[in-house]
Amino acid sequence: MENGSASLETNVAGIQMKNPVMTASGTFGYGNEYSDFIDLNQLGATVVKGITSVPWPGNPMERIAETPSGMLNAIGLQNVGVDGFIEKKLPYLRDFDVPVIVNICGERREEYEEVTEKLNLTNGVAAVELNISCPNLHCGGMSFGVDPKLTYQLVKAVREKTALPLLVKLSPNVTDITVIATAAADAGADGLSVINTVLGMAIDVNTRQPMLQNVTGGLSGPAIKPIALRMVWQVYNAVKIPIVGMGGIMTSEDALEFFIAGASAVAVGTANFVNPRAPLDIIHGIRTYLDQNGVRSIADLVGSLQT
Amino acid sequence: MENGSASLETNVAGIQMKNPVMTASGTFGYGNEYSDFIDLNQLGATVVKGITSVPWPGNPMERIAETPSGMLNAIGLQNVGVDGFIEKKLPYLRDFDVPVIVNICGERREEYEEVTEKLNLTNGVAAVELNISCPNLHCGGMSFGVDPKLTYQLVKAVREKTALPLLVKLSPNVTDITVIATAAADAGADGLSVINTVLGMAIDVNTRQPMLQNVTGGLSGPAIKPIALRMVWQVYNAVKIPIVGMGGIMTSEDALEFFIAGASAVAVGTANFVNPRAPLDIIHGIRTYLDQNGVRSIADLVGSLQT
Amino acid sequence: MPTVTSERPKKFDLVTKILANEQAAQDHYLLRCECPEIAEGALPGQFIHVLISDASALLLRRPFTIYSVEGDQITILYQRVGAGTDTLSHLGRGDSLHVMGPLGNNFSIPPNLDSAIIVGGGAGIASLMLHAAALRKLGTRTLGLVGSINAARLLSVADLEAIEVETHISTDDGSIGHHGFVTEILTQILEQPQVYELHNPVTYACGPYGMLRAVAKISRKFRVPMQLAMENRMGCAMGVCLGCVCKVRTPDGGFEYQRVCTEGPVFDAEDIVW
Amino acid sequence: MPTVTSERPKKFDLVTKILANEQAAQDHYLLRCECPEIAEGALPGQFIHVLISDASALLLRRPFTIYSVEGDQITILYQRVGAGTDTLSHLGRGDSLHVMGPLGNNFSIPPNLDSAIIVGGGAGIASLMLHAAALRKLGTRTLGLVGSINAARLLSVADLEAIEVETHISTDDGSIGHHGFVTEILTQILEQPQVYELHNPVTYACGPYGMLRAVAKISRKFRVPMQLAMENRMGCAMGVCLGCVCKVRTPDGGFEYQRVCTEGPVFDAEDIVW
Ligand SMILES: Cc1cc2nc3c(=O)[nH]c(=O)nc-3n(C[C@H](O)[C@H](O)[C@H](O)COP(=O)(O)OP(=O)(O)OC[C@H]3O[C@@H](n4cnc5c(N)ncnc54)[C@H](O)[C@@H]3O)c2cc1C
Ligand SMILES: Cc1cc2nc3c(=O)[nH]c(=O)nc-3n(C[C@H](O)[C@H](O)[C@H](O)COP(=O)(O)OP(=O)(O)OC[C@H]3O[C@@H](n4cnc5c(N)ncnc54)[C@H](O)[C@@H]3O)c2cc1C
Ligand SMILES: Cc1cc2nc3c(=O)[nH]c(=O)nc-3n(C[C@H](O)[C@H](O)[C@H](O)COP(=O)(O)O)c2cc1C
Ligand SMILES: Cc1cc2nc3c(=O)[nH]c(=O)nc-3n(C[C@H](O)[C@H](O)[C@H](O)COP(=O)(O)O)c2cc1C
Ligand code: FES
Ligand code: FES
Repeated sequence: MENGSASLETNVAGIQMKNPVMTASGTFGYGNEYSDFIDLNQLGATVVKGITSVPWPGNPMERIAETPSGMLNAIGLQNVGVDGFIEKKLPYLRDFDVPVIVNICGERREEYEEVTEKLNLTNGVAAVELNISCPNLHCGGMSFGVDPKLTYQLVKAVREKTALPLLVKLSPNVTDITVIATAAADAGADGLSVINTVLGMAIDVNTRQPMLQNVTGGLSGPAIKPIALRMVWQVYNAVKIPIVGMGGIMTSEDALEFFIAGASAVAVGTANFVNPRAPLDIIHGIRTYLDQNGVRSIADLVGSLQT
Repeated sequence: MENGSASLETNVAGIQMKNPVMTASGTFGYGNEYSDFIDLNQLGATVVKGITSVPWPGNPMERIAETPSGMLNAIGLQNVGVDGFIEKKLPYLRDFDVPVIVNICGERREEYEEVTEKLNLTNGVAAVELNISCPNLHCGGMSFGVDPKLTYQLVKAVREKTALPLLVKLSPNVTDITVIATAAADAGADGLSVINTVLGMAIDVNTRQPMLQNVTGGLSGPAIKPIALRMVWQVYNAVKIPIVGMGGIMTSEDALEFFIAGASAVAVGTANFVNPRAPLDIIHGIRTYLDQNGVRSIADLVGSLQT
Repeated sequence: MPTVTSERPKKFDLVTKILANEQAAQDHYLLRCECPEIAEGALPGQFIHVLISDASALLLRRPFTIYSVEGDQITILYQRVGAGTDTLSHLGRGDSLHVMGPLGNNFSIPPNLDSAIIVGGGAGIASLMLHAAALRKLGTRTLGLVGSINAARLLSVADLEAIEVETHISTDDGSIGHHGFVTEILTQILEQPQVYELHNPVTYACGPYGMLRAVAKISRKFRVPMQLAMENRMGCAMGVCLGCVCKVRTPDGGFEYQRVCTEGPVFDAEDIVW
Repeated sequence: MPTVTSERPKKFDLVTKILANEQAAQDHYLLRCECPEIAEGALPGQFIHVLISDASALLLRRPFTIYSVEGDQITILYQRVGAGTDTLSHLGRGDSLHVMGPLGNNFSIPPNLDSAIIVGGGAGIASLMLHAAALRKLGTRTLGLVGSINAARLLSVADLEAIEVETHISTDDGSIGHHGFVTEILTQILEQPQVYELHNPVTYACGPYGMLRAVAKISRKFRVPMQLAMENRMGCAMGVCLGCVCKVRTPDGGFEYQRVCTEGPVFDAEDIVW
């Protein structure tokens, strides 16, 4: 903590953090990639790329496309699998003083359970983030996150397997996100990550082919910020557990909007691709804002929207 | 039709048009506002601002806010009511050789029916666009459009009241737009307008107040184009009736993406605010593309996505 | 007092080149460009709608009042407040600009008006300059009350004095002129109009919402007619989006939302519901 | 053939100023800027990731290979193909640019290499120039096959000849050099390597996907080792988004998706699954 300045320390869903700024899953690798640019110890937490029970090859290319103030991705959860993660990726991260949150995904409930149990037995995992909202899987993924009953069952099953703090990552591709949020909270989630990407599409008019080989993909970046903020505010008014807000956060002003709407922490995603120092710039900007506005702790800002 | 060039003429849902480019409801007033800039006769059709049974005052200000590549609005359907429309607005439009599509909205089914019946008795209405997707009404509006049963009932009721071509305008704020699209088609809609605005929000971090007095509003503009395109493609694969595609169309390339995804016509909305000649520029660009690519009519392009 | 004229000049949508874009005070700039079509018809209080950059994350145009007209050229005076005006301030001679205008209604001058007070808060003075010139051309005695945060941001005093408007300066920090608000000067003047050689003056004002409300209250108290220019957030500026409305009293005792871009930006202060 | 070096220079994320940005051929530009940190370590085939404008609708950075290094300065050679490169082409001396690099792996030179052929299609030649210079520095006989749409878009011939690379030109319309594709010239050369004084040459290629596939097929047919630089669409360019992958054979006979930004951009042609 800097001398005389507001406290950014916070505990969200049982995750103790120096500050409320994380890096979002799938946008910051496994921590080592950005080591030339950023000191991991300065982050509030880091959420790693989605992990599954076995390694996944991912989707064929093209996997990404740019859209106005946004980008589409259909990576298809390429990852080394939970064993590969524990063996090859986690040791690097364990050397830092930063909570590691492991984003997990699967096609069936059993897979989620299996991955969770392996993480239980591992040192250096601060929390599990249950990805029930990946738009790029044909079965599993988002299909859980758009159905309150399936959400409840899955969260409950994983909850019973672990004492680790459990975040559930919600899909924005739903009619009423508060229904899903409530189901996840009722099933024992410690916190909610809001939001994953919005399902979108782009076409190359010259070839008349989709820009993504998978046809559709997940929209992220500033374009979705208004949608993400609205959902954070809706969820904040519907459930009592804390929210990690994300979706289009590029600057500290963006992050502050999320706190005011009701997020207890934020995650920075696509912004990392544009500015690898974005999370640090955002932490700095939040501190300045709190100081300038006489706000003593970040908690005082959470949900402070004047309506 | 220009000499030797592709035909842009089209009939969509029973609306005969010189070209497949409309102006979207709420973004082009009642035709006269842009008369210094644009010759109405060159448009494929014009859709007027949402009309209700009685005049509505609309929401208090602030009603709009800019977001990255987008804007939020919470106008609250300020309008002169159906009688005022017929008396004061329609006569101007009737003097042009352009189909006038009347966007109608209400809080209860009876209101939709009442407005429809009045339009039946009026000269100069080419079609009705049923707005079941306005995100800025507390009851009615979007609440119809997110429920397939309510959609079916409302569309059926209005269908029974009128022989005018009937478009139903869908909300993107749903888990599965094909379910609503199918309900509307089954109830007798002649075509579907896809999409209305996406529910969003923005906050002024200095005042900690929402940027819109209504707190949330509808997101439009390029930011939502990937979402709109994805929904057009989904609906195209789910129902047989034609689609009017819209959401973030600024250029002819944008419009072409919608045709390729499955739209039979497109509507230009927010772009009008930035460039009042946008609809004409888009018509011109479509013609050039068809000519250059040896496409003989716009129908040959509809749904031509190579997956 | 007659309401604003209804004869409006034709609107144009042009691409023009910037001739000059220079700092006028701290955070404030004067931008000049050639727009014969707009220059020809523009009335005092009318504005242009400017597309600051193509293909950019800034989707909407930005409205600015026409500050002055010289031959074929128009000038705007703008404050750098956000991303749009910041980008604008970095453009220079030769850069192109999409400009739509002239838009909106205009200030009006009652027949045989003897004297007038213009009250500009911050960049609000930009909306009043062309009108001040029109008043002075008719020989109307005109007082200019110019308020700003501090001396470094003070605007337009020389321009006003050049057309013989008697200026009264106030700053929030007292770094120049009266230490306090323009409203205090206005009260002082209206308490003793004869001292300032004012006979049945009309007040014209533009500035932040809070200032306008205060000025309207003062004018009302002294039964001085007042016209004000509103600066609401705008979408289309053409009357179609209904995004820019303000609450206006209707004859039946109710109210309606009127479009600042079309029914305004100039309103009779009496009609505004604050 | 040894695989690419694994010792990579440290990466930097800098804001620099453009020193020059001049047209090199129709739709192609050479942009020079001062980046001592990047210039110091850059290896042939490595690239920079460029943020073309802040606060803009163009969200992502754009990758460009380092074309040349002179002292503290680096130059890129880019083709105007879309919104990003169009915006870039309008920037000028003194404009600032965010640059990240040097990124990716690099071309490698087998010990005692006698001769080499570089094959550049369109702007693909940009990825090969620094490597051509490295080859020539070792005294390696180097042929440069340069393909373009037409004479007006022909790139880099003078730069290649200046370092004594023997250039062979082909254009799609025959407006200069061979009328046809670079692949035809390559076939002709590899059919009679002795005529061209080539002994166990290695091919290095960069260009459109279809060209690379064709060149790989020819090299394979003539059992000539080949390294190629891929130019997939990129997000992060730092190995985290997994957006830029290409399909690469694994020793077990299967395949995996490898990151062009991290495992590449240079791959052994044998490893690519087309
Ligand atoms: C009819 C009219 C005439 C005006 N004339 C002048 C003038 O002559 N000189 C001058 O300096 N300013 C004038 N303004 C205000 C000016 O339009 C805004 O300051 C400008 O649009 C802000 O753009 P921005 O991108 O820099 O700020 P943003 O980052 O968009 O916002 C910064 C602040 O400006 C406000 N604002 C944003 N967009 C608009 C908008 N479209 N309209 C109004 N306010 C907005 C926001 O609410 C916010 O408080 C006028 C406004 C209107 C409606
Ligand atoms: C490692 C690497 C090195 C490259 N080096 C050079 C070089 O030295 N000179 C050069 O002219 N070009 C080079 N390219 C290609 C260059 O990055 C693209 O042409 C550029 O990004 C297009 O941007 P745009 O906004 O103008 O085009 P867009 O409007 O974005 O797209 C136009 C076309 O460019 C392709 N494209 C768009 N974004 C990217 C991207 N991020 N990466 C690759 N292709 C893209 C699109 O698929 C489309 O076909 C390189 C690409 C890579 C991956
Ligand atoms: C390339 C990419 C890969 C992603 N991978 C994952 C993932 O594996 N698991 C997950 O839960 N979210 C994933 N996300 C979603 C982000 O974590 C985040 O929720 C989303 O991008 C919105 O935030 P942003 O707009 O700041 O990027 C991914 C996003 C991107 C852009
Ligand atoms: C200011 C504004 C007002 C609108 N009013 C209506 C309306 O009255 N009825 C309706 O069905 N849609 C309305 N819309 C939605 C548009 O018709 C269109 O569906 C949406 O804006 C997406 O298209 P765009 O991104 O091109 O603007 C409105 C949109 C805007 C921006
Ligand atoms: S700005 Fe659109 S109606 Fe005034
Ligand atoms: S561009 Fe992100 S992994 Fe290569």
